[in-house]
Amino acid sequence: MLKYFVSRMLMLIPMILIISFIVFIGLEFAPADPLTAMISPDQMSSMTLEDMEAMRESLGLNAPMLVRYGRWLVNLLKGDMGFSIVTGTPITNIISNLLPSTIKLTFAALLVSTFMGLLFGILSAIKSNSAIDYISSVLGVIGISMPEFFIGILALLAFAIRLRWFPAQGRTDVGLGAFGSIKYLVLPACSLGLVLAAALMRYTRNAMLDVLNKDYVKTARAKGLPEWKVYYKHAFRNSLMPISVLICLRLPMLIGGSVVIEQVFGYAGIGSRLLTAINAGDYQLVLVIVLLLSIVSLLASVFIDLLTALLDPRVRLGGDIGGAK
Amino acid sequence: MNNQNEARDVLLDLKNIKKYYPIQAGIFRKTVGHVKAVDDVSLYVKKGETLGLVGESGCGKTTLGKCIVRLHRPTSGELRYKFGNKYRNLLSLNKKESLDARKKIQMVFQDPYSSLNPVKNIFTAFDEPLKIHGWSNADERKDRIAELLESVNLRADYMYRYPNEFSGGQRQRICIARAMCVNPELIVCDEPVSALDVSIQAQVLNLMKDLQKELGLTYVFIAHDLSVVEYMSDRIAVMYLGKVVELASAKRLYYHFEHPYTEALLSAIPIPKIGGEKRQRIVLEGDVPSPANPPAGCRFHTRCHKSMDICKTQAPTFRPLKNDPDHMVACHLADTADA
Amino acid sequence: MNKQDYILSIKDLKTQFKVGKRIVKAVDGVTLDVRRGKTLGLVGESGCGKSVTAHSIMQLLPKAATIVDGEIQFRPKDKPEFNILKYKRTDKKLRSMRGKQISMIFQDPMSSLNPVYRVGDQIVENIRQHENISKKQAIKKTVDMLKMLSIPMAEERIKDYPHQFSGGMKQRVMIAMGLISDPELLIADEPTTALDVTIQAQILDLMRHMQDQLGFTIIIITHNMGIVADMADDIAVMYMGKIMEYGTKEDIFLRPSHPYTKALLKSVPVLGNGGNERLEPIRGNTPDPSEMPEGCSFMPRCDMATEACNKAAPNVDIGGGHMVRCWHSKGGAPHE
Amino acid sequence: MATALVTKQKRIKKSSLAKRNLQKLLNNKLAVLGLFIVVTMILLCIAAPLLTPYDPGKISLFERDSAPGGEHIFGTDKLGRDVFARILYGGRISILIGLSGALGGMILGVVIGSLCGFFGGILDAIFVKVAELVSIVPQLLLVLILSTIIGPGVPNLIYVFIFTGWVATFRLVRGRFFSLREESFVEACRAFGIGSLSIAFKHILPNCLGPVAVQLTLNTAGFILQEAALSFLGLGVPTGVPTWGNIMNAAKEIITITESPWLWIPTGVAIALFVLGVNFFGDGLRDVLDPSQL
Repeated sequence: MLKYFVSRMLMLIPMILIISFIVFIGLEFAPADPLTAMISPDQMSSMTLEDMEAMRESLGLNAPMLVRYGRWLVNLLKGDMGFSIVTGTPITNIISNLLPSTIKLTFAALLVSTFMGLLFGILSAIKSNSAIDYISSVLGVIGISMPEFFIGILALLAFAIRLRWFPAQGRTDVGLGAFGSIKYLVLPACSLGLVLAAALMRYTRNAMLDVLNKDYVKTARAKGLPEWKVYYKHAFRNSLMPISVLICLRLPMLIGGSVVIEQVFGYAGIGSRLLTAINAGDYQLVLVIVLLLSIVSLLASVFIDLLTALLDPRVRLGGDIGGAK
Repeated sequence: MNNQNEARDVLLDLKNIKKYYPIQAGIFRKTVGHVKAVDDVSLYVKKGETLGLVGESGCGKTTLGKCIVRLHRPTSGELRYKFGNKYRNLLSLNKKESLDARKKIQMVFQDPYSSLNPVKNIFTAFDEPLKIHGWSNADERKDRIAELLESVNLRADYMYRYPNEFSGGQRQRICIARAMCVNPELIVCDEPVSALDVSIQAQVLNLMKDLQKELGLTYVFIAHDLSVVEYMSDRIAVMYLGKVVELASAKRLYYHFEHPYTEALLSAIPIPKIGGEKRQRIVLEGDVPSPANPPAGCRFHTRCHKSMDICKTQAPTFRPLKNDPDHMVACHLADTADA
Repeated sequence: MNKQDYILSIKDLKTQFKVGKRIVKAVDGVTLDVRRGKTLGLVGESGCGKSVTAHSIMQLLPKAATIVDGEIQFRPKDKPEFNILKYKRTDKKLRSMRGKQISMIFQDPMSSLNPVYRVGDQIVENIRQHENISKKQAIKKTVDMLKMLSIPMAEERIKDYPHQFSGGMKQRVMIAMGLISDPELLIADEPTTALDVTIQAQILDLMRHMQDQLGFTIIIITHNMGIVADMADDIAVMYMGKIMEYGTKEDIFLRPSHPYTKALLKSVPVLGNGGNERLEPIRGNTPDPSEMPEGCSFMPRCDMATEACNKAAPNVDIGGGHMVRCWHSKGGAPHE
Repeated sequence: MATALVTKQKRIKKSSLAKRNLQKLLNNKLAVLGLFIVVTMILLCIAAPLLTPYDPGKISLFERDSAPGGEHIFGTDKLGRDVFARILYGGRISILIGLSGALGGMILGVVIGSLCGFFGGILDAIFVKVAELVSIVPQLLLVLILSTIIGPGVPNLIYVFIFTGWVATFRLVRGRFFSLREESFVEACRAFGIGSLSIAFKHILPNCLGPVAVQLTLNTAGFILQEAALSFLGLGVPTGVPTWGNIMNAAKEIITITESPWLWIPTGVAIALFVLGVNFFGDGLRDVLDPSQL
């Protein structure tokens, strides 16, 4: 298992490097002066054109691309992400303020969707071809067919504006306890999670039906186990593995969706900041956010992958999956 | 050797065929060992005979069969085949010769369900090989296909049907007809009836026997079921863990087996008869060892009921018996010519 | 014979499958008695309904299947007999019977064990489902059973996962699981089909050995006439959902009376005959089970078929419980 | 002989695989419903000039923000443009983007996937890594950077979708190839000496097309949703071009959400309905092509 873990982690490094390189190239093509992104605006205002040229030289901005990439990467690792060319604030500050909110949002959405997806997926598999199955199947297709933001707007209109159960806009951590901020989280997380929940439900149903046809489920019944134990202990546990593959696959979409949902609800996260940055042409900030969100999605996928590997002794104990023949 | 081949009318001569698969591990796919699927097998097949290859799963019989058809390339060894009256190594042919050799050696596969492309009708399945092998006239091809289908007792107009419209037995007959469409001399039959129901097996086996007689075909017949192999074959080679351990005529093998593995195999097969002489049952212990890590010495010694000390260290060579040079055994106990 | 001599009596069992809009009569009126302490071989080709019959006894059928008619009387020792089909498949009564009084092992040992649990735990689960004993005792019982089935290093191996076992070893584990609660009836559904011949011999030997020691009844389901000749005391030959012939091993092999049984015996090569005798195949194909012929289901392939065969054949006792379902066996001897 | 040939010809028609699958598809109620929705909506969009007299881009300041009813079925937007006309004309572009993005991605994925799946080796290893990379970066973000770099516009968005959308098809085709190339019918082809490319494209590939078609529907649905999301954010197609996403863009403000629901609800429903149709059809297709179902 340790070997698997280590090799999985080692594989992350080249991935992150390549993503960061692509992002760096994007930065190269961005129509903005890199200098403005590297110097604090206070310092900049007191500089002459000659000073700036000298600065450029001393900062190595005229160096070959690969060298600059290396330097940029080292700076990133040190936590120095440069400055926003529009607002002039250090990007590190922006990130550390906003990234946690977004992670909180996506995590909540993941929880919501996993819970709902698994629950209804399992129910409709167990009661296949019943009314529950039929209704949830139809709702599932409708769910994956709705644009996230449309669900979001509808939810906003219904629960925040008409019913006033939740705040309509904005979110702030200041002065709010844990429960205070949950209020702002419920609608965005549910809207974001709904699409994934629908996809997950459809998938869980199929995975469960698949497992329920397996011989070992028959063995479990032949032992005289009660049905709930057959479902819970023998079927569900095995269907988790394919389900987690789907979650890993869909996770990037969830993170991408958070950008849209934050916009709908005016939720102050990194996603809505990303949009402002794009509209303002704040390329340095845009690319750093993209890089970070990609890394978050990468890490989360690996985490889920490892978690399921733990469930499967064939992976956990190493050796080939085929096992002893 | 060549004279001997001529004398025996040998069609195909396998010399020291080895097929090793590398085992790769780690991120860099380093080769950490080899699965010795076929390990130094020498056999010959006479024209017009059926050579049976029998053994349990993983003994390398299918791999050997696929090496003969050149679906796998042996790691080392020679495959000498008689073209006209000249022997050529099948592994060193140029492109044109190779295509020509493909016409001579064909194969029938185990699973009739996966042997036919589900999205192509039978006509297409036959048409392309015919085209490649020089049947340029479309009408002639169609007549040929009709003729082939009729030769395996199927209606000619079945050629426009798709595989899923046929039962397993019919499919296997189609596969046999397909293998014959290029007029091969040698057909390697890899477990052709093991996927079929018992009542259908006999249809296919008899059909194969009839075709052999009619067309003078040579078969290499691979199966795990010794009774089927015995029914079909003139000579039988018993394989264990990549090696041939015994080779004898089908008639002789049942009563005059020499190798303890053959003995165990024979005694393990349930016979659908009651009464008669009581057979002595030998139940082998344990499982077949992994071909990636075969035991030293004689590969069978870990399960052999007659194992001796020498078996653990020294691998017996595959030699003819003293009193019957056509009967070959790889066992220290056998009374072989040079022992 | 006394009713108590039969551990199981199946009467006119009918099990159907729904495939799309079609109804497939997989088991179409099976009547069968199983002698206590003996081995019954249920033999037939694929799709003949032998497996469905076995699964009907345990009520372990897939959802698409329904038992539409019939009666399965089970007579456990020292307990009142009961009709299995009276209970729903999830009924507590049936659950306490499964794995305790009747056990079942399946065709493919590779997929019959749950890959994510330790082998030992899967057997312990069976014990603790039916007996109120501590985990420690259950483990000890498991180890003892595995030792009886000559699994080397049983104490260590119960901690292994199924993928660490070979096929033959897995089937031993399945047998251990089946026998751990000391059942009265063991149903083995093609227990050796997925295994090599030498391993098959081990497993069959083991089953015989355990039966001698523990005295349970076996129903062995197979397509291999050799295995029934080897294992069974009584044999039932099935074709297209019906039992064509039923009798003792001697009845079936020495005095086969149904054309299907006879044809089946002539169509398999027998070791030692050296290809001298030409096999006599049964002509045609097994018909599609959803398009069963009217009358005798074997008629389209039968050499003896006459006008009479257009009507369903009667089940005739031709002497000493040797039952034959054929128009031509009336009065004991088939007339040409 | 002539009559025999005629009967043979008949058989070709009778047992053609495609025809039988079509028959099965037509028996699947949801698939037919899906197809009906999709075809109807496409026809409506194509026939837009016949259905509405209004020009989707024509600004009419006298009729700003008027509620549905009267001359404008779905009302007008803030610039007085007819919403119904905008939905119809917008559908043309949204569907075009979704379909052509998915088709392009499919072709790219099929070609790369079959080459990798059949030949394996280094080529395969490289593309697997590339695919992993493309799929791990949130697709929306990828589209975001790419459209930031190459700029907005309908063709650019299609390119971006092709570039990001080939991965699923690639994986699918590659996986099918890996399992199919071990099948006996492929070995039989090799035993006859049939060339590799012919085996790959003539024998194996046709067996992958079913799942590929299902994937095509999934991708079409996905891209239409993505276009809508991007344009909703104001980053997809330039705001002047009517697309479903651009129409929804107005609903970013709470005042629009509450006061002018006709601006966004019909459009949202149109998107959902079309995607639903595509998904129903795709589900039906999957059932029909599922070999486990007789």
